[in-house]
Amino acid sequence: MKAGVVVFPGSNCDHDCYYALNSILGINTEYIWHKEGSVKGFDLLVLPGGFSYGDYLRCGAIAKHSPVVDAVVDFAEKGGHVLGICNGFQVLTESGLLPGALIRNKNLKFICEYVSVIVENAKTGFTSYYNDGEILNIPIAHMDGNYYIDEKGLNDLLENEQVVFRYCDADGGISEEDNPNGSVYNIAGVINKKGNIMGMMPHPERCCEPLLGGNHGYYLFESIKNFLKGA
Amino acid sequence: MKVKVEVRFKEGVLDPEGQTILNTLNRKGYDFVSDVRVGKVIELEVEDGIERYEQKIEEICHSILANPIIEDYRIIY
Amino acid sequence: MKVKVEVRFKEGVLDPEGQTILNTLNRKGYDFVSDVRVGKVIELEVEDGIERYEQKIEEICHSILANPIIEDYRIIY
Amino acid sequence: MGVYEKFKYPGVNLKVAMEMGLKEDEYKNACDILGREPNYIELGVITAMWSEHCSYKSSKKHLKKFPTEAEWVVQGPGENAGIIEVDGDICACFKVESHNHPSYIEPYQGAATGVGGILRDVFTMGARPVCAMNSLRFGPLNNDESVHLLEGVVSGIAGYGNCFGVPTVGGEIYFHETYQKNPLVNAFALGLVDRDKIFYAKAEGKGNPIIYVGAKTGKDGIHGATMASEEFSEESESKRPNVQIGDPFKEKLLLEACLELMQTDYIVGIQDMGAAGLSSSSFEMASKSDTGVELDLEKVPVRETGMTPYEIMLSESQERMLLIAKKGYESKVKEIFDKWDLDAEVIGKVTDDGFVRLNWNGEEVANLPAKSLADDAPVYDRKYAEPENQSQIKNFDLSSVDDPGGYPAILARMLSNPNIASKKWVYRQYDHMVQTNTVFLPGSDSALLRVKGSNKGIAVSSDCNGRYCFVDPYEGGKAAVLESALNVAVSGARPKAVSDCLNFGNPEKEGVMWQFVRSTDGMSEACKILNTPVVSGNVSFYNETESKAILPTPTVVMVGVLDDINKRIPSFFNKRGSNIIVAGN
Ligand SMILES: Nc1ncnc2c1ncn2[C@@H]1O[C@H](COP(=O)(O)OP(=O)(O)O)[C@@H](O)[C@H]1O
Repeated sequence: MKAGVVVFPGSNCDHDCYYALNSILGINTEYIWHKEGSVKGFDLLVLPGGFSYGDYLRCGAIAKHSPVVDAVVDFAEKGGHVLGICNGFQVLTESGLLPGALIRNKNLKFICEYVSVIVENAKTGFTSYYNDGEILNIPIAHMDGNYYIDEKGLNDLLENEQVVFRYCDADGGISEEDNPNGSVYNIAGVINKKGNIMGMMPHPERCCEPLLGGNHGYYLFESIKNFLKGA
Repeated sequence: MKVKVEVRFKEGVLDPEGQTILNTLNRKGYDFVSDVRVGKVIELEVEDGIERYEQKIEEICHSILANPIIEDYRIIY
Repeated sequence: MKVKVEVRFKEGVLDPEGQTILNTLNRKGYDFVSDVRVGKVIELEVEDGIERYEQKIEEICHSILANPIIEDYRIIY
Repeated sequence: MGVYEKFKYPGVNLKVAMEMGLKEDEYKNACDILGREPNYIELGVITAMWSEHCSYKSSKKHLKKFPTEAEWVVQGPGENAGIIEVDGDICACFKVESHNHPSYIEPYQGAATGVGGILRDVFTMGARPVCAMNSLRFGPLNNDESVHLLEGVVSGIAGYGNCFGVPTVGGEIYFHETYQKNPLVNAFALGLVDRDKIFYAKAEGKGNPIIYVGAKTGKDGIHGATMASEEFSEESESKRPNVQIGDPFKEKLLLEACLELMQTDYIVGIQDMGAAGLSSSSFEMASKSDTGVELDLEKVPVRETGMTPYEIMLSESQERMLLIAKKGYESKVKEIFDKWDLDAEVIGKVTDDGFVRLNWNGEEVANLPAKSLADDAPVYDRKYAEPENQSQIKNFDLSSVDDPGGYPAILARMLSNPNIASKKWVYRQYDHMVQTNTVFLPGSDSALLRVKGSNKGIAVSSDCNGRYCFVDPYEGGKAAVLESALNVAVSGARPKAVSDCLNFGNPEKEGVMWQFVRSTDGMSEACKILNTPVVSGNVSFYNETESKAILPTPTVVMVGVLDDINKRIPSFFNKRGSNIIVAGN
C-alpha cells in the first residue's frame, strides 16, 4: 500500500505523520503538496494537524479551497481511505466530507495534554486492532476541538455507529468533567457512513513509541495498514 | 467601495467566547447585560459598480466566509 | 434590547487574517476585491432604558471588549 | 524636489539628536566618524544602531569575561545564535532573548513577536527549530494588571509557537512585586543544523544581489530598539511606537522557504531583520564582511502607501529576512519564495567600498561607513558600587519570618504559593509534543528531546532566582548556572553550554551596574568550573518603571547532551517500594 500525507501551508504535523507511517510502521509514504490537483496511486491519505493557512477565518476553512482538497474529495467519493487528524479533521468537516463542525474550546484556550478516550466502534478499518470499550491514552493539542452537531445529526451518527472515539475518564466513565473542550456527546472522532473517512482530534502519531510515553496510537495505523494490505 | 459581511453563530449553537465575555461582565458588576454573542465582521474593499458583483459576493459568503452548518451571514452594503 | 459593538484593528496595524483571506479570494478569481479587514462584532443583550447605561457601555468597550492599543471600536445602538 | 524637502525631514543638530536618544558625546563621536553632521535618515540609523539594545554599550566590557570556548563549541557569541556539537555533524543552535518592554505594552503581541524573533535567529543560521522555552516574571497575582499580563503573555507565546509548530517544552515563571510594571518575557529557541549547512550573515561578493524576503514593511515598531533602551515613563508612553503584530503562519512559510533555499547553493549569506530592522541587518552584514551595500529603498515591499525612507529603514515589521544571493540566481531564489507564496524582491547589491548607501528613486539619501559605525559604537565603562543598604539586605534576620504553625502548615503555605505551585495551567496551553521528539514533557526538571537519526538526547533547563541575586548577585549568578546545570544533569545528560538573558535595571545607576557586574562574575565562575561556555545571549537593561528596578534576573538556559537516550532518568517516583536516597549536603 502507499500512503500520502497532504501538506498545506501551515501544516505542522506533516513530518510527524510521515515519520509514524514511514519510519515506524514501514508504510511507503509520500508528501502531497496542496497545489497538487491529483492524488493518483495512493491507498490512504492523511490530512495532518497544524494550522493550515494560519487557521485564519475558521480552522480548515481556507484549506478547503486548495486544489488538493478537490482531489481528496474525489478520491474519497470513489472509496479511498482518508484520515484527518486535528486540523485535518477540521478540513474534513469544513469540506463536508464529515458531518458537524469544530468550534473554539469551551475554555477558549489551547489545550495540550494526554487524555483518555474510549473506543466506541472497533469495527472500522481504522480501529480493528482495538476492542470496543478499550480506553486509549492519547494526546490532544488544539484550540478548536469542540465538536458541534445538531440533535438530528447526532442521532444519525449514533444510529449508524459513526462515533468512533469519545473523551472519558481513566476508567471509561463519561461525564462533562472529562470533556476537555466541550464537544457534543464527548465526541473525539467520527467516521462517515461508508467507513472510509475518519476524523479525530487526538493525535495518534504522537503516541506510537514507548520512548515518547505511550504507543496506543500505533495500533490505529497498524489497523489501517492491515485493512489496506494487498491494496 | 466597502462591503461589510457579518458572520455569526446560528441560534442554538453555543458561543463559548460570548459566554466568557458575559461571565466577565457580570463578575465585574455589569449586570444589566444578560447575553453576549460574538461574531465576525469582514470588510471587503471592492471595485465600484457593486451591482455587477452582488452574486459573487453572495457566493464568497456562502462558500468561504461562513460555514453554513454553524453560522449565518448578513451582507451590509 | 440589543447593542452592537464593532471592534477592529486600527489603521496601519497589520491584519494577517484579512491578508490571508484576501489572497484566497484573489486566488479563487475574485479579483474585484482589493482589501480585506477582519474585525469582531459583539452583540450585547441589555436591559431596556439604554440611556442609563451609555457610559457603562463605553467603559466596557474600552476596558474589556477592545484593546485600545491596537484596536478601535464603534458602538451601534 | 529632493527627498529631504519632500518628506520635510528636519535639519540635524545636537538638540535633534538628543531628542532622538543620542547622548551629547555620542553625537560628537558620530560627527567625527562621518567628518560631517549626519542627515536626518542617517541620524535615525545611527541612533538605533547605537542604542543599548543593539550595541551592548554598557555590557560589552563585562560580557568578555564569560568563557566561550570548548571542544564542542562550533559557534560562540557574536552571531544570531550559538552552536554546539551534539552528535558528529548534528549540531544544536540556540539562543534566549528578551521581549520585556513590548510585552508590557501589549502582552499577547509582545510575547508572540518575542517568540517569532528568537525562532528567526535560529533558522537564519540554517537550523530547524525543534524546541522553545520561556522564562517569565510578573508581579504578584493579587491584581488585575498582573493577571491580564500573565494571561496575555502565555496565550501570545502559545499562539505563536503552536501555530509555527515548534514545541514549547518548558520554562519558568516567578512572581514578585518588582516585576509588577516590568514583566520579563525571555524567549528561548533551539534548532538542529548539520555542521556543513550553517549559514552566516555575510554580504560578500561585489555585485551580488541583496534580496528582501518575507512580510511587507509597515510602520510597526519604529524606534522599538531605542525604546527598549529607556526607562518607562509617562513620556515614553506617548512616544510609543506602533505595536508589532506577529503572523506565525507567515513565519512558518518563511522557515520552510529559507530551509529549502539553504539546500541549494544559490545564497551567500542571510540575516533576519530584528530590532532596528533593515538598519541593523544591512550594517551588520556589511561590517562583518568588510564590504559595503547599496540599497534602493523604494524597492522594499511596503504595506502602506506613503512610507518614507526613514520609516522603511527603522521599521520593525516582523517575519522579514535579508539575503545575499549569488549573482545570476535571482530568479531561482524567487521561484522558491513563490512556491511558498512569499515576497522576494531584489533591493540592492553588495559593494566593496565599506559604505552603506541608501537610495530613494535614484537619489542618494544616506551614506554611512559600515565598519566604523559598527566598530566605533560607544562602549561605556560604567561606574558601579555596592549599594549602601546591601549588607542590611544580606543580613536579613530569618527569625523575623512568622511561623505558620508547624511543618504541615508550612508545606501547605509553600504549595499554595504561585512560585511553587504546579505550572500546568501555563504549559497546557503550549503544544509541547509537536514534532514528536519530546521525551520528558513539561513538569520535569528539564525537558528532554530525542534527536531523530541519533541515539543521543538534548536536555534543556532554564533557571534564575532573582531573590538570590538581589541578596547576593555573585552567589545568585553562580546559583542560576548551577541550578540549570543540575536540572539538566538529573535527567542523565551532561551540561554543555549556556545561553543567557541578563535582565537588569538602569545601568547608569551604580547600584544596578554593581548587580550586573557581580552577577556576571558569578556566572562566569560557575560556567568555567562546570566547563559550560556561554555561546549566545542577550542583555536587557532599563527594566525600571518610575525609577524602581526589577530584581536582578540573569536567566540561564543550560543545554546538555545525553549520550544514550535509553539511559535517561525521569524526575518522578516510578515504582512503589523504590529506595529514596539524598545526595549532596
Ligand atoms: N513559563 C513556562 N513555560 C513552560 N513551562 C513552564 C513554565 N514555567 C514552568 N514550566 C514548567 O513547569 C515545571 C515546573 O517549573 P518550576 O516550578 O520552575 O520547577 P523547578 O522549580 O523544579 O525548576 C517545569 O517542568 C517547567 O519547565
